Amino acid sequence: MSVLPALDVGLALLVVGVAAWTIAARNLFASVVGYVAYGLLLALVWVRLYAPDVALTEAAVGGGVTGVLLVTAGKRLDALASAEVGVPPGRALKILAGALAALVAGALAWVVLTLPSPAPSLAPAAAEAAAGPGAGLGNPITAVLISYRSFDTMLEKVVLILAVLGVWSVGADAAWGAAPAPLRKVRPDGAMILLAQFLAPVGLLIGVHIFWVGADAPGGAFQGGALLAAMGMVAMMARLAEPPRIDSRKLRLALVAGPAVFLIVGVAGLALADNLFAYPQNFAKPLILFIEAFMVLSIAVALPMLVCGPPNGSPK
Amino acid sequence: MTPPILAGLVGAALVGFGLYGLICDPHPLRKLLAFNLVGSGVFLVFGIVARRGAAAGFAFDPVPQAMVITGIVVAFAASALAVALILRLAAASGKVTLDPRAWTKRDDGGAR
Amino acid sequence: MDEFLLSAAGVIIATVAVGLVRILRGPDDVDRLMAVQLLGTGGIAALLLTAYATRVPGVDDVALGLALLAAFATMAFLNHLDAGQGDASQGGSEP
Amino acid sequence: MTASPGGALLVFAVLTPVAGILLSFALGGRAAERITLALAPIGLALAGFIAFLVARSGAPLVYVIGGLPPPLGIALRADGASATMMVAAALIVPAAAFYARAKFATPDGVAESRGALTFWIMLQAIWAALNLIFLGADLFNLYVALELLTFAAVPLVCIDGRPETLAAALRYLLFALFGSISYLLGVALLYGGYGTLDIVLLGERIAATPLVWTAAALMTAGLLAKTALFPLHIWLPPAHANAPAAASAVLSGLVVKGSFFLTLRLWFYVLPALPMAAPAAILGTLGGCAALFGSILALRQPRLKLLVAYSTVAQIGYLFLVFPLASAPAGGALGWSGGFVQVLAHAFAKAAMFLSAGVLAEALGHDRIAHFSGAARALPLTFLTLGLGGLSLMGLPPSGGFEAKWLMLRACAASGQWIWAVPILGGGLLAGGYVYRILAPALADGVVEVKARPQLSRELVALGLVGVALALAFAPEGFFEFIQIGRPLAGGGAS
Amino acid sequence: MSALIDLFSVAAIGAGLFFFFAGTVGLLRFPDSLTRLHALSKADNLGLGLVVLGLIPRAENPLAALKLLVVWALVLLSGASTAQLIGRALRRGRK
Repeated sequence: MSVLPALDVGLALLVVGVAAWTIAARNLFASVVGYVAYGLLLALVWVRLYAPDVALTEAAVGGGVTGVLLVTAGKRLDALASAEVGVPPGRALKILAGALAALVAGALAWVVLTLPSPAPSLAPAAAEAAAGPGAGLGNPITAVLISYRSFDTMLEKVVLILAVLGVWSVGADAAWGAAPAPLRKVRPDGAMILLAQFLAPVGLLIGVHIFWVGADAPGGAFQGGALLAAMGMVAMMARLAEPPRIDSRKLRLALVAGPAVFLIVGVAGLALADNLFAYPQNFAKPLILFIEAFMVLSIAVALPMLVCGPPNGSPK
Repeated sequence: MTPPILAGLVGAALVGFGLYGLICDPHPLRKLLAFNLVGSGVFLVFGIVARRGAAAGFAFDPVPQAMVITGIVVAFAASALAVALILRLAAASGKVTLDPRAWTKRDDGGAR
Repeated sequence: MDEFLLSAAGVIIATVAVGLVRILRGPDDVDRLMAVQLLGTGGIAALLLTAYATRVPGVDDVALGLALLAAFATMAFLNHLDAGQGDASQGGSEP
Repeated sequence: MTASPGGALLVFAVLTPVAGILLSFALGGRAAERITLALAPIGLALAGFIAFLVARSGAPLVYVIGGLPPPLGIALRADGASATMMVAAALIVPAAAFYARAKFATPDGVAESRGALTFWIMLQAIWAALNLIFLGADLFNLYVALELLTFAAVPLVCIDGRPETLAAALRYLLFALFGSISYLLGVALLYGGYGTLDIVLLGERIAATPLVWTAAALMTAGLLAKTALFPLHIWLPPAHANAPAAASAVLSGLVVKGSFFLTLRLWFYVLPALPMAAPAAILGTLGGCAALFGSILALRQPRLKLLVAYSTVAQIGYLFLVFPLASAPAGGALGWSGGFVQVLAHAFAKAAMFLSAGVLAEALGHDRIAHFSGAARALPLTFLTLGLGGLSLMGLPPSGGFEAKWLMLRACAASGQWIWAVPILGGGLLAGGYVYRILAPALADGVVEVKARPQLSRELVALGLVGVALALAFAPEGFFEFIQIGRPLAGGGAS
Repeated sequence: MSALIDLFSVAAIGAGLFFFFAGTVGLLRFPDSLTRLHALSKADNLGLGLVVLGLIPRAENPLAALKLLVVWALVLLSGASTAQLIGRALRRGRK
C-alpha cells in the first residue's frame, strides 16, 4: 500500500491550499465558493480517519447547509453594493497576527505529533457498554450521543432552539409572526422544479434510512436529520415549499419536540431506571429510537429555519 | 506518515490560517469563514485523537467523534446567527464593519 | 488491485484539483461554481474508490449524502443569479 | 465516584430553566413571562437547598447522570463555590426579571411580540447555562454550557435593533466564538492526552507536559476572551452599555462571571499539577492592568451606562488577582475568599447600578452625566442605589467590596506579594473618581426635567440588590468556611 | 472469475479517468462559460458513471450495488439540471 500515503499527502495539501485560498482571496464570493469546495474535501479527510459518521455530518452540515447559508449571505451582501466595509489592519498588526497564528499552529502541530503512545481510549469501554443491556446499540457513536453523553446532546438541541430564536430576533418588530423571506424570489425554472421533485423524495428516503440504520451502523439522528434538512431546503429553493410562519404552533412544536421528548424520557428514567437519563434495561433500544425520531424532526426543521433568516414582511 | 499525523498537521495549519483571518480580515463574513476554518481544524484534532484511540479491535474511539458531531451542529448554528446579524446590520446601516470608530460618530442616520 | 483503485482515486483528485484553478481565476462566479461541481463529482468518485480499496464501512452512505447535495450550492447561487438578472417580475422562466 | 443523596437536585437545577425555555418557546411570549416569573421561587429554592445540603455534609454534592460514571459518563458536582454562585444567580436573575416586567410585557392586542419572547426565553437560558457552568464536572459538558450562554447573551445585546447594538452584538459573538473554539481545542488535546474529560479524574492524572501547557494556554485564552479581561475587553463596553438595563444587569453581573468561574475551575481543579507561579503572575498582571486601565477609561465616559460598563472591565481585573493570591502557599484561603466576595459584591452592586441607570435613563430620557445637575433631588432612591453601589466598587466600608479588598490585602500580606496591593488600592482610588463624577453633578444645584416618574418597585429592586452587596460586609465566619468546601489545596507546584 | 472482474474494473475505471481528465481540460481551456459548461457536464458525469460501473462487481451485496447506482443517478440528474439552469441564466445574462 504505497499509493495510500501519496494519496493522503495530496489530499492534505489540497485541503490546506483551498483553506489558504479562502483566507487570501480578494473577492468575497470567490472565498465563499472556496469554502464550499473545502467542505467537500473535508468529508474525504474524515473518511480517511475512519469517521464515516462525521463525514456524513460534515458533508451535510459543514459543506452543504453552511455552503448555502454563506452563498446566500454573500449574494445578499453583494446586492447591498454600497455597504461600507472597514479598513484592513495595518502592516504591524498583520505581522503580529501572522506571528501569533504561526505560533499557535506550530505549538499545536508539535503537541499533536507528540501525543502519548499508546493513546488513551474509551473505545473498548464504550463498545462494551454500548452493546450492554443499558443501551443495546451496535454503533458506539450513537450510544455515546444518546446514552453516556445524553445530557450534552439534549442541551445542544436547546442551543439550536436558542439560535433559531436569536436569528428571528434580529427581524423587525412589525414582521414578528410572519414567515421568513423565501429562499428564492423569482419563480424557478421547470428544470429546477423537476430536480427538486426528484431529489426531495429520494433524499427523504435516504435520510430516514441513515437515521434508521444509525443504531447499529454509521448514521443516526444528526446525520439523518441534517440530510432531511437539506432536502427541505431543496424544496424551498424550488418553491415547492415555503418557509412557515414563525408563530405557527406546528413549527414551534416540531422545533421543541426533540429536546422536550429527550428531557421527559430523561426525567422518567428516575422512576423507571433509578437514575436521571438512564434507560430501563429492556426498553433501552426502542426508547432511544423513539427519542432519536423526535430529534431528527427537530434538526430537520431547525437547520432550514436557521438558513431562512428572520421573519419578513407583514404578519397579516 | 500515517493519516492521523497528517491530519494533525492539516488541523494545525487550518487553525493557523483561520486565526490569521479572524484577526486581520475586516469583513465580518470573511471573519466568519475564518472562524469556520478554525472550527474544522479543531474538529480534525478531535478526529486524530479518535483515530489514535483505536484500541485493539476498534477502528476509532467513538467519544471524540460524537463530540465532533455535536460541535459541527453548534458551529453551524453560530454561523447562522452571525449571518443574520451581518445581513441585518448591512441592511439597517449600509455598513458591514465592526470598527468601533465607525459606530461612535452619530452620523449613521443618512446611510440608507 | 487495491493499489489500482487508490491510484485512480489519486489521479482523479489531482485532476479536479487542477480544475480548481477556475475558482482562483473565475472570471465569473459561474465558472467558480462549475469548478466546485467538478470537484463534487470527482470527490464522490475518489471517495468510492478509496472506500472500496480500504474497506471503511458506511462510506456508501457518505457518497449518497454527497450525491444528494451535489447541486446544493449551485441551486442557492442560481436563486440570486436569476433574481439579479432583472426579470424580477415574478413572471416566470421565459427569457 | 458515587452519587450523593439529593444529588438529583443538581440536574433539576439545570433542567428546570431548560423546561421553561421549551415550554415558553412552544406557548409564546405571554406565557414566557409568566413561566420565567414562576421559575424564580423554584430556582431559588433549589439553589438554597443545594447550598444547605453542601453545608450540612461539608463535602461536595455529586450526581452521576444516567448512573454511568466518568470517564464514559458525565457527572455534576456542587461545592461551596458553585452553591454560592447558584444562590447569587437565583437572586439576581429574578430581580432582573421583576424589573423587566414593564418593558418586556407583551403588548395588548398581539399574541406575541419580538422583544418579549426573546427577552424572557434568553433570560431563562442564561440561568440554565450559568447553573450548568457552576455545576458541570466534565470539560465538554462545560463547552456546551458556554455555548448555551453565548447564544442566550448575544441576542439580548441587540434586542432593541439599532445598528450600533447590532454591531456590538456581532463583535461580542465573534469574540465569544473565538473563545469557545479555543477552549474546545484545549479540550481536544486534554482528551488526547488523558482519555477523560472529567475534572476530578483529570486533576488526578495530569502532569506538567507540553501538551498540558498548550491546552491550558488555549483554554485560558478562550475563557479570557469571554470574560473580557484586558486586553480582550474591547467588545464588552458597547455590548453591555447598549443592552436594555435588565439585560445589562445580568450580562455584567453574572454572565462574565460564568467564564471567570471556569477559569478558576481550570487552574485550581483541573491543573493543580502545573506550577502556578508564572501563569498566576501573568493573570494577576493582566487583572491589575485591567483594574487601572478600565477605571481610567471609565473616568472619561460621557454616558452613565458606558461608565458603568467600563467599571465592569476594571472590576473583572480584581477577580484575576485571585490567581496569584489563592495559589500562594500562605494566605491562599484568604485570597480565595477575597476573590469570591469580590465576585459576589460586584455581581450585586453592578446589577443594581445597571438597573438604576435604566431607571435614570427612562426618567430623564437620556443618561449623559453632564446633564445630571439636580437629578439626585428628583430621583433620590436611584442615586442612593448608585452611591451605595459605588461605595462597594471603591471598596469603602461597610460593603462587600471593602470586605473583598480587605481579605485580598491580608492575603497579600500573608504571602508577601505586596505588588498586588497596588492595583487593589489604586483601582479603588480611581473608582472613587468615577463614582464622584456621577454623584457630584447630581447632588449639585440644578433642575432636571423628569419625563416619567419611575416605578417605586423598580427602584426598590435595585436598592435591594445593592443591599445584598453591602450585607456581604457582615458575612459570618461560617460563610467563608462554606466557600472553601471542596476547594483543592491549590498550587501543587508551589507547595 | 476474479481476474475477469479485475480486468473489467480496470477498463471501466480507466475510461472514467479519461473523462475526468477531459472535463478538467475543457474547464480550463475552453474560451467561455457556456462551452466550459458543456464540456464539464458531459465529462464528469460519464467519468463518475464509468467509475461506478467498474466498482459494481466489487460490491459486497446487492444493496451496496444499488447504492452505487443511486449515487450515479443522483449526480447525473443534478448535473444535467444545473447545467441547463446555468446555461439558461448565462444566455439571459448576455442579452
